[in-house]
Amino acid sequence: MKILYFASLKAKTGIGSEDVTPPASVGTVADLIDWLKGQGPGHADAFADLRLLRAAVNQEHAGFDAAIKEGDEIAFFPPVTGG
Amino acid sequence: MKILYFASLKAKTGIGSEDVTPPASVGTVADLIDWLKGQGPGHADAFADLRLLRAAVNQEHAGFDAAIKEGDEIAFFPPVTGG
Amino acid sequence: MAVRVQEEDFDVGLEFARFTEGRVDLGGVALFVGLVRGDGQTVSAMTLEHYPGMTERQLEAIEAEARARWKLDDALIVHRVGRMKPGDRIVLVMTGSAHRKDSLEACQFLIDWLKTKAPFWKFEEGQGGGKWVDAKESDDEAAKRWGG
Amino acid sequence: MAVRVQEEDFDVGLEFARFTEGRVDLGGVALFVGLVRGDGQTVSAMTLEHYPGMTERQLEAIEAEARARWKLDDALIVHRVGRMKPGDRIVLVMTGSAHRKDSLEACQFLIDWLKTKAPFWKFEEGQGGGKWVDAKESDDEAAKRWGG
Repeated sequence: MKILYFASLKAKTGIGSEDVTPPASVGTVADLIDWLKGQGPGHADAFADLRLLRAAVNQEHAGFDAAIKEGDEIAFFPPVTGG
Repeated sequence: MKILYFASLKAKTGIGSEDVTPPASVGTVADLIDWLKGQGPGHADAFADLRLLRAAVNQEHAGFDAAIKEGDEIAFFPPVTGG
Repeated sequence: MAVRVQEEDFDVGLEFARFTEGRVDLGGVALFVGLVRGDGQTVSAMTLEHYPGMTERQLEAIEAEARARWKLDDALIVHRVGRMKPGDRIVLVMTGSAHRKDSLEACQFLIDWLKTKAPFWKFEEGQGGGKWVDAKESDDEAAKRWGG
Repeated sequence: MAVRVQEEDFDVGLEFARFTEGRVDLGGVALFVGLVRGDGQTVSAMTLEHYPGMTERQLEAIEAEARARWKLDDALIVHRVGRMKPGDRIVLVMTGSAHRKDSLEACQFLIDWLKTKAPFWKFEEGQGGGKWVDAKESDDEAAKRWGG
């Protein structure tokens, strides 16, 4: 599963992308967030305030209840701020 | 009093402008129209359908009840058709 | 703020460059360019007549009205008169503001107003000769949106 | 119909010339150009980051939505990414239609949508260092007008 981070999320995690293999119990974006939070202090910081977190699954905006599976591209970012 | 004609009004009267001296009883645009109607067949044709007639007094849109006086510039034209 | 009525064509890129040159206060610039539409058969050319003097007064009044309604940092109206062919540029409206909403709404207001209030008359030439174009009700409706 | 995301600047005059060249079906072309605003003190530069791949998909979806809602003969979106200074051009939206109303409304729709839905994030540099800009509620309100 490929995870992408943009803008302040990238700054907080310290990485632009990572390949992860979460446990089989991770079936939604919300599950993934819970699991990623435990991956280090940067990740904990990035996912501390979910009100300012947005997600996309395979390049489409997605809610936290969206289902995810192996091979998906999941992106996390703050609300967009346009040009 | 200077009278100007534009677009189809110019085509009907056959002139772009004329200097006229109507009688003292002509005090409004409507009076002027009535008087101009009698100035020839082109003028009669130009003022035959008042629904499609618009007027300006001294370069400002004006109703037919607008007062006019010696020295004024009165223009007649159809509804504007923009660019 | 400027208003021009001219026979010559205008250059959109040049007008935009002049409008924005050296400025850092504009967040958005909205432009509208009106063109002569025609299929080459029914309309081969058109001529715009105007009322010199009144046209400029009207355009300046319209521009002042837009400045009163929206926060505009700058505005430009260039309107051509004379004979034009399909594809030719007729009118340019450009508005600049700190915020995009003001520039866009003011631009729409100005072109709606121009089309319905400014003393321009259109003569169209086609296969069957030429005729003065009648006013369209839809244009009046557009201007009424703004309480005009 | 075209969508471009690029680091290079764009030329408004050139884009307009290409857009309208040889056409006689366009009665109106509406343009919006977004610029970097700054007083030279609080914001010295900004950097736009985007989500490559998703950006293009989103822009194409937005453009298709505009084509479905209005009678558009053509549309163009050019959006820059990377580091820009006050006064620089950021985004160009251009819409062409037989009628001015369609071109103007579609242009406004596209830029509202772009500002609120497209995956762009703005990093501003100023005297006190740099920071990622927070989303503004007013932008969401503008997009809601269109039921977005």
